[in-house]
Amino acid sequence: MDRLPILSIMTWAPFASALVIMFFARRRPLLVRWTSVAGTGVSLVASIWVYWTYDRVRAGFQFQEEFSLVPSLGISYLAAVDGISALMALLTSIIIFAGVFASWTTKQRSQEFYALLLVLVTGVYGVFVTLDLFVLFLFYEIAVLPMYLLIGIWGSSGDVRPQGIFGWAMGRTGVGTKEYAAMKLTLYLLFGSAFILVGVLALFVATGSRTFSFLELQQMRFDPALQSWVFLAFYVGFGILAGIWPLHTWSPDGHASAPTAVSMLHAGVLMKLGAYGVVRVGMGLLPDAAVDWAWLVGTIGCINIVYGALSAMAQTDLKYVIAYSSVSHMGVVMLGAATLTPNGLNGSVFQMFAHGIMTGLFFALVGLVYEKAHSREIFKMSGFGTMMPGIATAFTIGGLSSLGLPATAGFVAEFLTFLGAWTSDYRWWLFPAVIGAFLTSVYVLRVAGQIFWGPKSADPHFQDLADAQGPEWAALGILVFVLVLFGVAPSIAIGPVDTATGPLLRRLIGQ
Amino acid sequence: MMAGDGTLALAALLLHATAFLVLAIAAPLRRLGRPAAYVSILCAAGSLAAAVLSWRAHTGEAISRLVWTWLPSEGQTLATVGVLADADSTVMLTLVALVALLVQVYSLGYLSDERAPSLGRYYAYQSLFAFSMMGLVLAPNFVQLFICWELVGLCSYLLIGFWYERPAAARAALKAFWITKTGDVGLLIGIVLIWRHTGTFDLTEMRVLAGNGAIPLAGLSVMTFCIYLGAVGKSAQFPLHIWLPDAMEGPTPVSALIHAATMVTAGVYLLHRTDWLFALTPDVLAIVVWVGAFTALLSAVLACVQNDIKRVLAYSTISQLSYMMAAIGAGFSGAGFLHLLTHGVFKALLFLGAGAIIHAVHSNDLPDMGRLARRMPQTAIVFTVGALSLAGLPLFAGFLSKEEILGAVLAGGFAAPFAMLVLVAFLTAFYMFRVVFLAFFAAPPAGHAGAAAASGAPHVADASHHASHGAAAHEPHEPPSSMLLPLWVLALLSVATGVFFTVVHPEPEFESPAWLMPVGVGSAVAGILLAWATYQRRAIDAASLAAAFGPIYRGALARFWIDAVFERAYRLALLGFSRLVGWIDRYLVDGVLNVLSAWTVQAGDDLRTMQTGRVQDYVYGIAVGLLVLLLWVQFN
Amino acid sequence: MSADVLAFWFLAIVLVGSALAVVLTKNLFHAVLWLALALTGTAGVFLLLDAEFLAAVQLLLYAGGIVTIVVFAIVVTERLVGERLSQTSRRIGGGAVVAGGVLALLLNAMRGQPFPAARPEMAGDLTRLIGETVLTRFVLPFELLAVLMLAALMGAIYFARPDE
Amino acid sequence: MGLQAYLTLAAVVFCIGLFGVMTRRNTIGILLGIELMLNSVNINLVAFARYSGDVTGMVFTLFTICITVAEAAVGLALVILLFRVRRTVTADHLDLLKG
Repeated sequence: MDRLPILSIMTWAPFASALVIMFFARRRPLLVRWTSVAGTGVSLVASIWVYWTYDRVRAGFQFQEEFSLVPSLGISYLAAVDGISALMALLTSIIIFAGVFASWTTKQRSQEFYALLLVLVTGVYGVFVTLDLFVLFLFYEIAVLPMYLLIGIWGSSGDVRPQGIFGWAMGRTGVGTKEYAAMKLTLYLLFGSAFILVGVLALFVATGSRTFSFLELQQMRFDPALQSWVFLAFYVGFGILAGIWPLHTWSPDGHASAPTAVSMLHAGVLMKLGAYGVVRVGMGLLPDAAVDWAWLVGTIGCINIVYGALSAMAQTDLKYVIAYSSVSHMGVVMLGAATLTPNGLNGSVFQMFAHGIMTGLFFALVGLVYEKAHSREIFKMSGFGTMMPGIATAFTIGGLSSLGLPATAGFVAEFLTFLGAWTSDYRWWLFPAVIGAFLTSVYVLRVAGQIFWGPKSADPHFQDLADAQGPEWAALGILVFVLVLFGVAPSIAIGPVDTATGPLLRRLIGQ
Repeated sequence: MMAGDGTLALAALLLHATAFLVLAIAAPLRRLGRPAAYVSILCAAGSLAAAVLSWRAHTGEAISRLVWTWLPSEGQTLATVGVLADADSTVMLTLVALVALLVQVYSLGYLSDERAPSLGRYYAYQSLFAFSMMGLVLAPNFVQLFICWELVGLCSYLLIGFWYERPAAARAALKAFWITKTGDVGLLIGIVLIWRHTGTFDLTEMRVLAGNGAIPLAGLSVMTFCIYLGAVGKSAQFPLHIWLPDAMEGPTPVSALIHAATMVTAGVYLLHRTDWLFALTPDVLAIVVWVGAFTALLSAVLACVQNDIKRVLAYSTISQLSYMMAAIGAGFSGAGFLHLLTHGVFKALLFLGAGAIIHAVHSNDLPDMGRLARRMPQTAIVFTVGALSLAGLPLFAGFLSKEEILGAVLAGGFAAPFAMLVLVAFLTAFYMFRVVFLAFFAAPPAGHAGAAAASGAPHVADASHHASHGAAAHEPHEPPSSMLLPLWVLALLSVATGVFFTVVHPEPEFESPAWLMPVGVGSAVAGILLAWATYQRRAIDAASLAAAFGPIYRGALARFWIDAVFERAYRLALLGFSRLVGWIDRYLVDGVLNVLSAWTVQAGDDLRTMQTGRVQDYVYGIAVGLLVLLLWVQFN
Repeated sequence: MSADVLAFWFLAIVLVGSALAVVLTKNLFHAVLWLALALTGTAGVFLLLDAEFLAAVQLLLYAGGIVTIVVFAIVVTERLVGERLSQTSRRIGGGAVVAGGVLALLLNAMRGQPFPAARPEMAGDLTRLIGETVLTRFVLPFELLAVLMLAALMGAIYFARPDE
Repeated sequence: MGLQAYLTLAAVVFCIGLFGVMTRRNTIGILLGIELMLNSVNINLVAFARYSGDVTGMVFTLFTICITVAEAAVGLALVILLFRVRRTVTADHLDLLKG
């Protein structure tokens, strides 16, 4: 072997540590945690290494590894990264590394918890680095399925208040319980993956030659009618995971019920899988359809932005606010991609990254607040800033990034998307996008102000709450640092991404 | 030449950034309080020296520009960061550096009771603010300008809410952020639009295009109007002026720096900086004049009825900003910019003076003061200097710049706004000297508690913070030297610039009629006299004076209901609408889904009775299935 | 030739008759004995098909083994329950219709198919052939079969072990 | 005798076994039915093998017989176990899987 299979190391290191945890760390919680840190640390180092050594001049797919799995069907393990997937892998590493620290205090069945989490992460890495559609689909399922157990076992249930016109139905389905959330999320995502599978198989059949390789499929120019419906299938399939309206409702329930690290990983990375799928597979393989359907993708993106922000404003549960803000921000991602402009697409990818970090930060913080105050009811909490200044500061920074304040990563992403929107064929997209950013500032700061700033609460439950401590600082510190670093020096991220979006767009809209 | 290439300006900028980074990262240092303050002040002093040198190096037409790529796109540079140092930006830089340094020194005394970690946090915010403001001033392009624009807004939010345990402060911080953000939405849209229109963010390149007539005029008005919206929010123009009075919940030095001298003038500075662009759209400029004149009048009227000394100054700031806006709208942005500079000096002086008073009497309310001149003569002197400057009397700082503005608006052909501004000049002198007389010279009213309550103006501000230290009953006294020193520096500067401009009249860009100066000075003197007669001599009864302006007086007490309208819009329109959307999401979008799944569950319940659990029933089923299958195969 | 036909018919009548008796007789013990007869009849059919070895296996394992086990089971359960196990049937009509329908359709499917009427000559000894095939081509399944039977044996013992 | 005769015979036995499985109430009776059905399959296998001249079918029959014996042993053990736990050998009473 002439060089290290770095992508495979990155992908499988968490899986290996999951195995170690399952077989060698029974009833040794500290060993479980340090094994997880080691496994994700290896991935983190590998992804940073990949990111730094990625050759920006040469661009294209690099670090390629390939071996055949099922030759008769042309299925092979084909891993390679371009600028976009390198950034996404980096995001995954950062989030999971922080997530391991953020769930340090998990008490119940921590061995299985960490093992499942790490398996899930392997799936996520796999989706980002693999270029064989069949294997990509397998990894996608690996990334989705452990979620059911993670939420169903370690999740938390909220108050169930079924009422209103469909109250009977909500009572019947058990709205608010963690089992409901886990089931809803899983069903939604599997529903989506059915569409994806159909799309992948349709392309496989349409090529005539036996291959699932993205690189080879990319050379094809499929029939426009086929492209059209396959693109829609991919859009719906991956889009569900990206939380497109009106198929987003799994996200608030799922994120609210999930344990901290799972929420972080899910909102931070898994939703990006959806957007990444639309961009990589949908737009990458079906250029004509991507152009034809841009109006739909972008318009739904706009709906997501405004609708998500307004819904977030209406929530009283902290986790729901964050979850709906994810819906809103994923709208920016989809909108940026739909603009089909270099800036918009750069903004879209950057927003995936920025939103991943910031929503990871948010969920880590919500988890901490919940752990200390045992409440997620925004309007019952007040004045926590004096007791937990560190958490308050981190939350405010996350909030500022969320509303697109400059010097945080959120601004760069939104700004690029705005530029893209105004140079696209549908200029009016700019306005919902900007309004969404404004609405975000209203609900985020309102929540931050209510919980952390203002007079100290008189409630006896909320006295003498501790600030974050020990490993929790590691999680917060990493995420805040990244958020600010990429906001101040966005070219770190935009540089490699730009080398990948350019060729993609040239395929889409021609020279 | 070292100083001429922008390096010094950059150094001024980076010194504050260094201070901020040190304080932000080195948490133990920050928590020490005073040492953190010294670090910050040291950097601020260095920054001032660099700024002054840079200013001296950029007189006349000298321009230097340093840029680095910030954001790439398609292998090219999309946006840059750097510094653009020229005569305007370096003099503004000097103003910022000066006021920032003085305020930081002043804060040492003013916040001496603050807990050490809070003090460290305060200085970190101060450094961040100074850095961002300088970045804004030196911005070579719209992107950096917007970035810093937002950052100063952030610092304003953080510093207004510095005493965040107080609900009023927390609320005011939010209000300030949201209202200015409303304007920023316009600015951002404007920047995006103008980028598409001209193909660049860079001010220098855009100016060249504008000079060549290479910017198409179609649609340009919309863009400049959007940019102007940003200025409306930041520089507190009607109807987005409502945040500034509430911003007085912050510590007084903050009000002096951010909400008087520097940040709020960013909008004016922006319009001045891009006056060549606005010159292409006279229709927008007309809006600027009219809104400016109207806001000036509105806020001057409001200033007359305030009992909170800081609110008087806040409304006066709005009024003066509108003055500058009017001049820029009339097409003579130089006049507005000059007023910006002089106003920065004397309004900082007034705020810091007011801070000294509050520090001494532990109250913001005028009725709690009176005859303070005996106890604190130095403060009385410098405050009066500030008031005279604001009134625009000769030999004081505001004199020339105010005349210039009046002349500019007249020369621009705006007669009605001109008349409004003259009225404002009168009102300005009146309300300012109302404060001077009530605070320093007149006897305090007998039952002043009742008077304060009757005024109806909210008067919760940092006085209550000071009062909380339990020293409410002690005698007012002169502030410590760390506070007096900045006051004297600013007072001397006010007089010095005033004398300088009275003697050395600069070449005006326009012809002013000879009667202009007597009218301007006359209205100011009339205002002072009316204040003297009413509040010092009590020859005119203040209550009957108020009664003479019945509806206006009552309207002014209610702040002309503008705040209430915004409050309603927020509560009913925004929150109400969001609840509607939230309901739709939960009960329609998700509800339909739940109905579907409830049906599925129900169907399962109904169908499961088919499962008898008896093995032979299943065999029977299999056999029947086999039968059907065979039938289908054979007879199809 | 005709001996073959005669033997076939004889075996067929025995087989069908005893099978019917298995499913219709009331007495469970008798049913088992009828099953033994049916299995023996099947062994006869194997003989007719030249599969002597299979016929032997059939007699040994089936007729010998299974019948013994079943009888044993009946005895055990009867002893436990303390009464004779008789068995009744239900849904006889429906069952008959379905089973008859399946039979009719199966026969209908076979009708007119070109089944060979003559047997090809098998070279050499069939038993030897079976043995060779089992130990060469199917050696792996054969070994697995051994494992399976061991597992079944252990499973059966485990299930039927006496209560502790 | 042609192949068809054997197949017909096997089909008849198969259907009789099926009938038994469907109608017997006693679990042991059901097992007997199953044995009949398996037996008929064996007849088919051997007949096909013989008429096609390929010994594989017979090998399979060998396997089937062995597996059937294993199945019968386990099945009867289960019956005994069930009987011990539930005190019944009537299949209708064993409906824990009832929906």
